[in-house]
Amino acid sequence: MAEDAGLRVVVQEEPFDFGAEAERFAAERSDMGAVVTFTGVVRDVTGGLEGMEIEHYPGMTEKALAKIAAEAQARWSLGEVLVIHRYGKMTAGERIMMVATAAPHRKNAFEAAEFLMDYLKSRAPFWKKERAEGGQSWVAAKDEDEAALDRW
Amino acid sequence: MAEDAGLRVVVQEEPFDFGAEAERFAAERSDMGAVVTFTGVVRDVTGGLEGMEIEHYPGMTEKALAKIAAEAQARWSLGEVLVIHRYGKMTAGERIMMVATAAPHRKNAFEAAEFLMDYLKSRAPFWKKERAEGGQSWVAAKDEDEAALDRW
Amino acid sequence: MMDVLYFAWVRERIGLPKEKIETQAATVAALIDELRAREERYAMAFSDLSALRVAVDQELTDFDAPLAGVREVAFFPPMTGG
Amino acid sequence: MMDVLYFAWVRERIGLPKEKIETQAATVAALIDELRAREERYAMAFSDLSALRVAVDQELTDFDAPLAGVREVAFFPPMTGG
Repeated sequence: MAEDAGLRVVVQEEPFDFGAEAERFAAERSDMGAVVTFTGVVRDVTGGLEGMEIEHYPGMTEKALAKIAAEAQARWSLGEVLVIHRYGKMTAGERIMMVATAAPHRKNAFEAAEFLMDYLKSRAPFWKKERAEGGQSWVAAKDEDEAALDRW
Repeated sequence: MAEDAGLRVVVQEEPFDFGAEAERFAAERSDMGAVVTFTGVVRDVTGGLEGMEIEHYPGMTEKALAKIAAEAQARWSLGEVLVIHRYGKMTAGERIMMVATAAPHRKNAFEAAEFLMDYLKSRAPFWKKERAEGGQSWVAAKDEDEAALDRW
Repeated sequence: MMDVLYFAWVRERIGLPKEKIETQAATVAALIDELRAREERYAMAFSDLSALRVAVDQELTDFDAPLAGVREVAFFPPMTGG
Repeated sequence: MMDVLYFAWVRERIGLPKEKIETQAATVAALIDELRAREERYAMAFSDLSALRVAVDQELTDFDAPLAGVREVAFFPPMTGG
Protein backbone atom coordinates (compact mmCIF):
# COMPACT_ATOMS: atom_id res chain seq x y z
CA MET A 1 0.00 0.00 0.00
CA ALA A 2 1.24 3.46 -0.93
CA GLU A 3 -0.10 6.38 1.03
CA ASP A 4 0.66 9.91 -0.04
CA ALA A 5 -1.00 13.31 0.14
CA GLY A 6 -4.57 12.11 -0.42
CA LEU A 7 -3.44 9.16 -2.52
CA ARG A 8 -4.13 5.56 -1.54
CA VAL A 9 -3.18 2.61 -3.74
CA VAL A 10 -3.87 -0.93 -2.57
CA VAL A 11 -2.97 -4.15 -4.40
CA GLN A 12 -4.20 -7.24 -2.59
CA GLU A 13 -5.39 -10.78 -3.07
CA GLU A 14 -8.25 -10.74 -0.57
CA PRO A 15 -11.67 -9.21 -1.26
CA PHE A 16 -12.21 -5.58 -0.26
CA ASP A 17 -15.33 -4.08 1.27
CA PHE A 18 -16.67 -1.77 -1.43
CA GLY A 19 -19.37 -0.15 0.69
CA ALA A 20 -17.05 0.52 3.60
CA GLU A 21 -14.31 1.85 1.32
CA ALA A 22 -16.77 4.12 -0.51
CA GLU A 23 -18.15 5.36 2.80
CA ARG A 24 -14.72 5.97 4.25
CA PHE A 25 -13.61 7.77 1.12
CA ALA A 26 -16.62 10.08 1.05
CA ALA A 27 -16.64 10.75 4.81
CA GLU A 28 -16.17 14.33 5.90
CA ARG A 29 -15.16 15.71 2.57
CA SER A 30 -16.55 19.14 3.33
CA ASP A 31 -14.10 20.82 0.95
CA MET A 32 -15.05 18.56 -1.97
CA GLY A 33 -18.54 18.63 -3.44
CA ALA A 34 -18.27 15.58 -5.68
CA VAL A 35 -17.26 11.97 -5.09
CA VAL A 36 -17.22 9.40 -7.89
CA THR A 37 -16.57 5.68 -7.49
CA PHE A 38 -16.14 2.97 -10.09
CA THR A 39 -16.19 -0.73 -9.30
CA GLY A 40 -15.37 -3.53 -11.69
CA VAL A 41 -17.23 -6.80 -11.14
CA VAL A 42 -16.37 -10.27 -12.50
CA ARG A 43 -18.93 -10.62 -15.23
CA ASP A 44 -20.46 -13.90 -16.29
CA VAL A 45 -21.80 -13.15 -19.75
CA THR A 46 -22.69 -16.67 -20.81
CA GLY A 47 -23.62 -18.10 -17.45
CA GLY A 48 -20.78 -20.60 -17.91
CA LEU A 49 -17.96 -18.78 -16.18
CA GLU A 50 -16.43 -20.74 -13.33
CA GLY A 51 -14.04 -18.08 -12.28
CA MET A 52 -11.31 -15.67 -13.12
CA GLU A 53 -7.68 -15.47 -12.15
CA ILE A 54 -5.72 -12.27 -12.28
CA GLU A 55 -1.96 -12.33 -12.57
CA HIS A 56 0.05 -9.20 -11.86
CA TYR A 57 3.62 -7.97 -11.72
CA PRO A 58 4.43 -7.35 -8.06
CA GLY A 59 6.42 -4.18 -7.65
CA MET A 60 5.58 -2.72 -11.02
CA THR A 61 1.85 -2.89 -10.32
CA GLU A 62 2.03 -0.63 -7.28
CA LYS A 63 4.33 1.80 -9.09
CA ALA A 64 2.15 1.94 -12.20
CA LEU A 65 -1.02 2.51 -10.17
CA ALA A 66 0.60 5.17 -7.98
CA LYS A 67 1.83 6.96 -11.09
CA ILE A 68 -1.59 6.88 -12.77
CA ALA A 69 -3.27 8.05 -9.56
CA ALA A 70 -0.80 10.89 -9.00
CA GLU A 71 -1.23 12.03 -12.58
CA ALA A 72 -5.02 12.11 -12.23
CA GLN A 73 -4.73 13.97 -8.96
CA ALA A 74 -2.48 16.67 -10.39
CA ARG A 75 -4.38 17.03 -13.65
CA TRP A 76 -7.84 17.47 -12.13
CA SER A 77 -6.83 19.11 -8.83
CA LEU A 78 -8.38 16.24 -6.96
CA GLY A 79 -8.70 16.12 -3.24
CA GLU A 80 -8.25 12.41 -2.82
CA VAL A 81 -7.73 9.39 -5.01
CA LEU A 82 -8.24 5.77 -4.05
CA VAL A 83 -7.29 2.76 -6.18
CA ILE A 84 -7.82 -0.82 -4.99
CA HIS A 85 -7.06 -3.74 -7.30
CA ARG A 86 -7.15 -7.43 -6.51
CA TYR A 87 -5.17 -10.28 -8.02
CA GLY A 88 -5.56 -14.04 -7.73
CA LYS A 89 -8.73 -16.10 -7.98
CA MET A 90 -12.25 -14.75 -7.94
CA THR A 91 -15.71 -15.85 -9.01
CA ALA A 92 -18.59 -14.21 -10.88
CA GLY A 93 -20.09 -11.27 -9.01
CA GLU A 94 -16.95 -10.58 -6.97
CA ARG A 95 -15.47 -7.10 -7.20
CA ILE A 96 -12.13 -6.95 -8.97
CA MET A 97 -11.20 -3.38 -8.25
CA MET A 98 -12.42 0.09 -7.45
CA VAL A 99 -11.32 3.66 -7.93
CA ALA A 100 -12.68 6.74 -6.16
CA THR A 101 -12.10 10.43 -6.81
CA ALA A 102 -13.11 13.55 -4.89
CA ALA A 103 -13.16 17.01 -6.46
CA PRO A 104 -14.83 20.36 -5.85
CA HIS A 105 -17.10 19.86 -8.89
CA ARG A 106 -18.63 16.82 -10.57
CA LYS A 107 -17.00 17.26 -13.97
CA ASN A 108 -13.50 16.84 -12.57
CA ALA A 109 -14.44 13.92 -10.36
CA PHE A 110 -16.04 12.08 -13.30
CA GLU A 111 -13.27 12.80 -15.77
CA ALA A 112 -10.55 11.80 -13.35
CA ALA A 113 -12.30 8.50 -12.57
CA GLU A 114 -12.65 7.72 -16.28
CA PHE A 115 -9.03 8.63 -16.88
CA LEU A 116 -7.94 6.35 -14.04
CA MET A 117 -9.99 3.48 -15.45
CA ASP A 118 -8.76 3.97 -19.01
CA TYR A 119 -5.12 3.99 -17.93
CA LEU A 120 -5.50 1.23 -15.41
CA LYS A 121 -7.09 -1.04 -18.08
CA SER A 122 -4.19 -0.79 -20.50
CA ARG A 123 -1.18 0.42 -18.52
CA ALA A 124 -1.23 -1.38 -15.19
CA PRO A 125 0.35 -4.85 -15.34
CA PHE A 126 -2.64 -7.11 -14.73
CA TRP A 127 -3.70 -10.04 -16.90
CA LYS A 128 -7.04 -11.79 -16.66
CA LYS A 129 -7.60 -15.45 -17.31
CA GLU A 130 -11.11 -16.85 -17.44
CA ARG A 131 -12.02 -20.37 -16.39
CA ALA A 132 -15.16 -21.73 -18.02
CA GLU A 133 -16.57 -25.20 -18.64
CA GLY A 134 -14.69 -25.50 -21.93
CA GLY A 135 -11.31 -24.70 -20.36
CA GLN A 136 -9.38 -21.56 -19.57
CA SER A 137 -8.15 -18.69 -21.67
CA TRP A 138 -6.40 -15.34 -21.34
CA VAL A 139 -8.68 -12.37 -21.87
CA ALA A 140 -7.55 -10.50 -24.97
CA ALA A 141 -6.92 -6.77 -24.76
CA LYS A 142 -9.51 -4.79 -26.69
CA ASP A 143 -8.61 -2.27 -29.36
CA GLU A 144 -11.25 0.03 -27.90
CA ASP A 145 -9.42 0.04 -24.56
CA GLU A 146 -6.21 1.16 -26.22
CA ALA A 147 -8.16 3.71 -28.28
CA ALA A 148 -9.76 5.09 -25.10
CA LEU A 149 -6.38 6.52 -24.10
CA ASP A 150 -6.39 8.90 -27.05
CA ARG A 151 -8.99 10.96 -25.27
CA TRP A 152 -6.55 12.12 -22.60
CA MET B 1 -40.04 5.86 -3.45
CA ALA B 2 -40.62 4.52 -6.95
CA GLU B 3 -39.45 1.01 -7.66
CA ASP B 4 -39.53 -0.32 -11.18
CA ALA B 5 -37.58 -2.82 -13.28
CA GLY B 6 -34.19 -2.05 -11.79
CA LEU B 7 -35.08 1.56 -11.08
CA ARG B 8 -35.09 3.03 -7.59
CA VAL B 9 -35.81 6.69 -6.86
CA VAL B 10 -35.86 7.96 -3.29
CA VAL B 11 -36.63 11.51 -2.15
CA GLN B 12 -36.28 11.95 1.59
CA GLU B 13 -35.43 14.42 4.30
CA GLU B 14 -33.31 12.13 6.49
CA PRO B 15 -29.67 11.28 5.75
CA PHE B 16 -28.97 8.15 3.71
CA ASP B 17 -26.18 5.64 4.24
CA PHE B 18 -23.93 6.09 1.20
CA GLY B 19 -21.67 3.11 1.90
CA ALA B 20 -24.56 0.74 2.55
CA GLU B 21 -26.47 1.96 -0.51
CA ALA B 22 -23.38 1.63 -2.72
CA GLU B 23 -22.74 -1.86 -1.35
CA ARG B 24 -26.33 -2.95 -1.80
CA PHE B 25 -26.39 -1.55 -5.33
CA ALA B 26 -23.22 -3.33 -6.38
CA ALA B 27 -24.05 -6.64 -4.67
CA GLU B 28 -24.35 -9.70 -6.86
CA ARG B 29 -24.30 -7.91 -10.16
CA SER B 30 -22.73 -10.82 -11.98
CA ASP B 31 -24.28 -9.77 -15.30
CA MET B 32 -22.94 -6.23 -15.06
CA GLY B 33 -19.21 -5.56 -15.12
CA ALA B 34 -19.27 -1.89 -14.18
CA VAL B 35 -20.82 0.08 -11.33
CA VAL B 36 -20.46 3.86 -11.04
CA THR B 37 -21.64 6.00 -8.13
CA PHE B 38 -21.72 9.74 -7.71
CA THR B 39 -22.31 11.49 -4.40
CA GLY B 40 -22.84 15.18 -3.88
CA VAL B 41 -21.57 16.62 -0.61
CA VAL B 42 -22.47 19.96 1.02
CA ARG B 43 -19.35 21.95 0.28
CA ASP B 44 -17.99 24.64 2.52
CA VAL B 45 -15.78 26.66 0.22
CA THR B 46 -15.07 29.59 2.49
CA GLY B 47 -15.18 27.81 5.82
CA GLY B 48 -18.06 30.10 6.78
CA LEU B 49 -21.00 27.95 5.70
CA GLU B 50 -23.41 27.23 8.53
CA GLY B 51 -25.65 25.01 6.53
CA MET B 52 -27.79 24.46 3.52
CA GLU B 53 -31.50 24.04 3.06
CA ILE B 54 -32.98 22.34 0.03
CA GLU B 55 -36.52 23.07 -1.04
CA HIS B 56 -38.26 20.78 -3.50
CA TYR B 57 -41.59 20.31 -5.25
CA PRO B 58 -43.21 17.22 -3.72
CA GLY B 59 -44.87 15.14 -6.39
CA MET B 60 -43.03 16.67 -9.32
CA THR B 61 -39.63 15.80 -7.84
CA GLU B 62 -40.31 12.07 -7.79
CA LYS B 63 -41.79 12.19 -11.30
CA ALA B 64 -38.90 14.20 -12.72
CA LEU B 65 -36.29 11.91 -11.16
CA ALA B 66 -38.07 8.74 -12.29
CA LYS B 67 -38.27 10.13 -15.82
CA ILE B 68 -34.58 11.05 -15.92
CA ALA B 69 -33.62 7.65 -14.48
CA ALA B 70 -35.81 5.72 -16.92
CA GLU B 71 -34.36 7.68 -19.82
CA ALA B 72 -30.81 6.90 -18.73
CA GLN B 73 -31.69 3.25 -18.26
CA ALA B 74 -33.16 2.91 -21.74
CA ARG B 75 -30.50 4.94 -23.49
CA TRP B 76 -27.49 3.09 -22.06
CA SER B 77 -29.07 -0.36 -21.60
CA LEU B 78 -28.39 -0.14 -17.91
CA GLY B 79 -29.03 -2.94 -15.51
CA GLU B 80 -30.00 -0.84 -12.55
CA VAL B 81 -30.31 2.81 -11.67
CA LEU B 82 -30.49 4.32 -8.22
CA VAL B 83 -31.22 7.97 -7.41
CA ILE B 84 -31.44 9.25 -3.84
CA HIS B 85 -31.94 12.96 -3.18
CA ARG B 86 -32.50 14.70 0.13
CA TYR B 87 -34.35 17.90 0.91
CA GLY B 88 -34.48 20.02 4.07
CA LYS B 89 -31.62 21.13 6.27
CA MET B 90 -28.08 19.81 6.15
CA THR B 91 -24.63 20.92 7.21
CA ALA B 92 -21.20 20.96 5.54
CA GLY B 93 -19.87 17.48 4.82
CA GLU B 94 -23.32 15.86 4.71
CA ARG B 95 -24.29 14.01 1.54
CA ILE B 96 -27.03 15.66 -0.46
CA MET B 97 -27.68 12.97 -2.99
CA MET B 98 -26.30 10.00 -4.87
CA VAL B 99 -26.80 8.24 -8.16
CA ALA B 100 -25.59 4.77 -9.10
CA THR B 101 -25.54 2.99 -12.45
CA ALA B 102 -24.68 -0.58 -13.44
CA ALA B 103 -23.83 -1.59 -17.02
CA PRO B 104 -21.97 -4.37 -18.80
CA HIS B 105 -19.10 -2.01 -19.66
CA ARG B 106 -17.57 1.01 -17.98
CA LYS B 107 -18.24 3.53 -20.73
CA ASN B 108 -22.00 3.15 -20.44
CA ALA B 109 -21.99 3.20 -16.66
CA PHE B 110 -19.95 6.43 -16.61
CA GLU B 111 -21.91 8.18 -19.34
CA ALA B 112 -25.24 7.30 -17.79
CA ALA B 113 -24.14 8.58 -14.37
CA GLU B 114 -22.97 11.87 -15.91
CA PHE B 115 -26.21 12.19 -17.86
CA LEU B 116 -28.21 11.59 -14.67
CA MET B 117 -26.24 14.25 -12.84
CA ASP B 118 -26.47 16.80 -15.65
CA TYR B 119 -30.24 16.39 -15.91
CA LEU B 120 -30.83 16.20 -12.21
CA LYS B 121 -28.90 19.46 -11.68
CA SER B 122 -31.05 21.51 -14.03
CA ARG B 123 -34.28 19.60 -14.50
CA ALA B 124 -35.28 18.19 -11.13
CA PRO B 125 -37.17 20.70 -8.95
CA PHE B 126 -34.71 21.31 -6.13
CA TRP B 127 -33.49 24.70 -4.92
CA LYS B 128 -30.55 25.21 -2.62
CA LYS B 129 -30.27 27.97 -0.07
CA GLU B 130 -27.03 28.54 1.80
CA ARG B 131 -26.82 29.86 5.33
CA ALA B 132 -23.55 31.58 6.17
CA GLU B 133 -22.45 34.07 8.79
CA GLY B 134 -23.49 36.99 6.59
CA GLY B 135 -27.02 35.71 6.08
CA GLN B 136 -28.71 33.34 3.69
CA SER B 137 -29.04 33.28 -0.07
CA TRP B 138 -30.40 31.11 -2.85
CA VAL B 139 -27.73 29.35 -4.87
CA ALA B 140 -27.81 30.66 -8.43
CA ALA B 141 -28.05 28.21 -11.31
CA LYS B 142 -24.84 28.12 -13.33
CA ASP B 143 -24.74 28.66 -17.06
CA GLU B 144 -22.31 25.77 -17.31
CA ASP B 145 -24.90 23.43 -15.78
CA GLU B 146 -27.43 24.38 -18.42
CA ALA B 147 -24.74 24.08 -21.10
CA ALA B 148 -23.83 20.60 -19.87
CA LEU B 149 -27.18 19.34 -21.19
CA ASP B 150 -26.15 20.07 -24.78
CA ARG B 151 -23.87 17.08 -24.65
CA TRP B 152 -26.76 14.62 -24.53
CA MET C 1 -59.99 26.99 -10.50
CA MET C 2 -56.37 25.88 -10.36
CA ASP C 3 -53.59 25.55 -7.81
CA VAL C 4 -50.71 27.93 -8.36
CA LEU C 5 -47.49 27.05 -6.54
CA TYR C 6 -44.40 29.14 -5.88
CA PHE C 7 -40.96 27.88 -4.88
CA ALA C 8 -37.67 29.32 -3.62
CA TRP C 9 -37.33 33.11 -4.00
CA VAL C 10 -40.54 33.30 -6.01
CA ARG C 11 -42.35 31.93 -2.96
CA GLU C 12 -40.52 34.38 -0.71
CA ARG C 13 -41.30 37.41 -2.87
CA ILE C 14 -44.96 36.56 -3.27
CA GLY C 15 -45.15 35.56 0.37
CA LEU C 16 -47.02 32.29 0.06
CA PRO C 17 -46.30 28.79 -1.23
CA LYS C 18 -49.62 28.07 -2.88
CA GLU C 19 -52.97 29.60 -3.74
CA LYS C 20 -56.12 28.72 -5.62
CA ILE C 21 -56.77 30.97 -8.57
CA GLU C 22 -59.90 31.43 -10.64
CA THR C 23 -58.76 32.36 -14.12
CA GLN C 24 -59.82 32.34 -17.75
CA ALA C 25 -56.22 32.75 -18.90
CA ALA C 26 -55.59 30.61 -21.98
CA THR C 27 -51.83 30.33 -21.51
CA VAL C 28 -49.19 30.56 -18.79
CA ALA C 29 -48.16 33.95 -20.20
CA ALA C 30 -51.74 35.24 -19.89
CA LEU C 31 -51.89 33.98 -16.30
CA ILE C 32 -48.65 35.81 -15.52
CA ASP C 33 -50.15 39.03 -16.92
CA GLU C 34 -53.15 38.61 -14.61
CA LEU C 35 -50.90 37.96 -11.61
CA ARG C 36 -48.66 40.94 -12.37
CA ALA C 37 -51.69 43.20 -12.43
CA ARG C 38 -52.77 42.06 -8.96
CA GLU C 39 -50.20 43.53 -6.63
CA GLU C 40 -46.69 44.92 -6.52
CA ARG C 41 -45.22 41.74 -5.01
CA TYR C 42 -46.48 39.71 -8.01
CA ALA C 43 -45.17 42.33 -10.43
CA MET C 44 -41.79 42.06 -8.67
CA ALA C 45 -41.72 38.29 -8.71
CA PHE C 46 -42.60 38.14 -12.40
CA SER C 47 -40.52 41.11 -13.55
CA ASP C 48 -37.86 39.05 -15.31
CA LEU C 49 -39.24 35.95 -16.99
CA SER C 50 -35.78 34.83 -18.10
CA ALA C 51 -35.09 34.14 -14.41
CA LEU C 52 -38.21 31.98 -14.06
CA ARG C 53 -39.27 28.48 -14.97
CA VAL C 54 -42.75 27.04 -15.10
CA ALA C 55 -44.25 23.59 -14.63
CA VAL C 56 -47.79 22.73 -15.69
CA ASP C 57 -49.28 19.70 -13.97
CA GLN C 58 -45.80 18.90 -12.69
CA GLU C 59 -44.11 18.90 -16.11
CA LEU C 60 -41.59 21.56 -17.10
CA THR C 61 -42.90 23.62 -19.99
CA ASP C 62 -42.68 27.15 -21.41
CA PHE C 63 -44.66 30.32 -21.03
CA ASP C 64 -46.90 29.83 -24.04
CA ALA C 65 -48.19 26.47 -22.72
CA PRO C 66 -52.02 26.31 -22.80
CA LEU C 67 -53.92 26.10 -19.52
CA ALA C 68 -57.11 24.34 -20.65
CA GLY C 69 -57.85 21.47 -18.26
CA VAL C 70 -54.80 22.20 -16.15
CA ARG C 71 -55.00 21.64 -12.38
CA GLU C 72 -51.63 22.87 -11.17
CA VAL C 73 -49.16 25.54 -12.29
CA ALA C 74 -45.87 26.16 -10.52
CA PHE C 75 -43.40 29.03 -10.83
CA PHE C 76 -39.82 28.88 -9.62
CA PRO C 77 -36.23 29.92 -10.42
CA PRO C 78 -33.87 27.69 -12.42
CA MET C 79 -33.30 24.50 -10.48
CA THR C 80 -30.16 23.80 -8.48
CA GLY C 81 -30.30 20.15 -7.47
CA GLY C 82 -27.50 17.63 -7.33
CA MET D 1 23.39 -10.34 -15.32
CA MET D 2 19.75 -9.34 -15.32
CA ASP D 3 16.42 -10.76 -14.25
CA VAL D 4 14.10 -11.53 -17.11
CA LEU D 5 10.45 -11.99 -16.15
CA TYR D 6 7.53 -13.44 -18.13
CA PHE D 7 3.85 -12.99 -17.44
CA ALA D 8 0.53 -14.47 -18.59
CA TRP D 9 0.77 -16.54 -21.80
CA VAL D 10 4.39 -15.52 -22.34
CA ARG D 11 5.20 -17.19 -19.02
CA GLU D 12 3.17 -20.24 -20.01
CA ARG D 13 4.85 -20.62 -23.40
CA ILE D 14 8.33 -20.20 -22.08
CA GLY D 15 7.51 -22.36 -19.11
CA LEU D 16 8.96 -20.26 -16.33
CA PRO D 17 8.17 -16.96 -14.60
CA LYS D 18 11.69 -15.65 -14.20
CA GLU D 19 15.29 -16.36 -15.05
CA LYS D 20 18.70 -14.75 -14.71
CA ILE D 21 20.33 -14.00 -18.03
CA GLU D 22 23.91 -13.08 -18.83
CA THR D 23 23.80 -10.88 -21.89
CA GLN D 24 25.71 -8.23 -23.79
CA ALA D 25 22.59 -7.17 -25.69
CA ALA D 26 22.49 -3.40 -26.06
CA THR D 27 18.72 -3.14 -26.49
CA VAL D 28 15.54 -5.05 -25.71
CA ALA D 29 15.31 -6.01 -29.39
CA ALA D 30 18.83 -7.49 -29.29
CA LEU D 31 17.92 -9.45 -26.15
CA ILE D 32 14.84 -10.82 -27.89
CA ASP D 33 17.02 -11.97 -30.81
CA GLU D 34 19.26 -13.82 -28.36
CA LEU D 35 16.27 -15.43 -26.63
CA ARG D 36 14.68 -16.49 -29.92
CA ALA D 37 17.89 -18.24 -30.92
CA ARG D 38 17.94 -20.29 -27.71
CA GLU D 39 15.05 -22.72 -28.10
CA GLU D 40 11.83 -23.25 -29.96
CA ARG D 41 9.65 -22.19 -27.01
CA TYR D 42 11.37 -18.78 -26.94
CA ALA D 43 11.04 -18.44 -30.71
CA MET D 44 7.33 -19.21 -30.31
CA ALA D 45 6.80 -16.76 -27.46
CA PHE D 46 8.55 -13.97 -29.33
CA SER D 47 7.21 -14.74 -32.81
CA ASP D 48 4.83 -11.77 -32.95
CA LEU D 49 6.19 -8.68 -31.24
CA SER D 50 3.01 -6.71 -31.90
CA ALA D 51 1.34 -9.01 -29.36
CA LEU D 52 3.99 -8.27 -26.73
CA ARG D 53 4.80 -5.48 -24.34
CA VAL D 54 8.02 -4.88 -22.44
CA ALA D 55 8.93 -3.22 -19.15
CA VAL D 56 12.49 -2.28 -18.26
CA ASP D 57 13.13 -1.84 -14.55
CA GLN D 58 9.36 -1.89 -14.05
CA GLU D 59 8.60 0.90 -16.49
CA LEU D 60 6.75 0.26 -19.74
CA THR D 61 8.96 1.01 -22.71
CA ASP D 62 9.54 -0.13 -26.30
CA PHE D 63 11.72 -2.66 -27.99
CA ASP D 64 14.56 -0.31 -28.86
CA ALA D 65 15.07 0.66 -25.21
CA PRO D 66 18.76 0.38 -24.16
CA LEU D 67 19.74 -2.22 -21.56
CA ALA D 68 22.87 -0.61 -20.09
CA GLY D 69 22.63 -0.70 -16.30
CA VAL D 70 19.24 -2.42 -16.36
CA ARG D 71 18.45 -4.97 -13.63
CA GLU D 72 15.06 -6.26 -14.69
CA VAL D 73 13.31 -6.81 -18.02
CA ALA D 74 9.77 -8.18 -18.26
CA PHE D 75 7.81 -9.47 -21.25
CA PHE D 76 4.06 -9.88 -21.31
CA PRO D 77 0.94 -9.51 -23.48
CA PRO D 78 -1.11 -6.27 -23.56
CA MET D 79 -2.51 -5.66 -20.11
CA THR D 80 -6.11 -6.38 -19.17
CA GLY D 81 -6.68 -4.85 -15.75
CA GLY D 82 -9.70 -3.03 -14.43
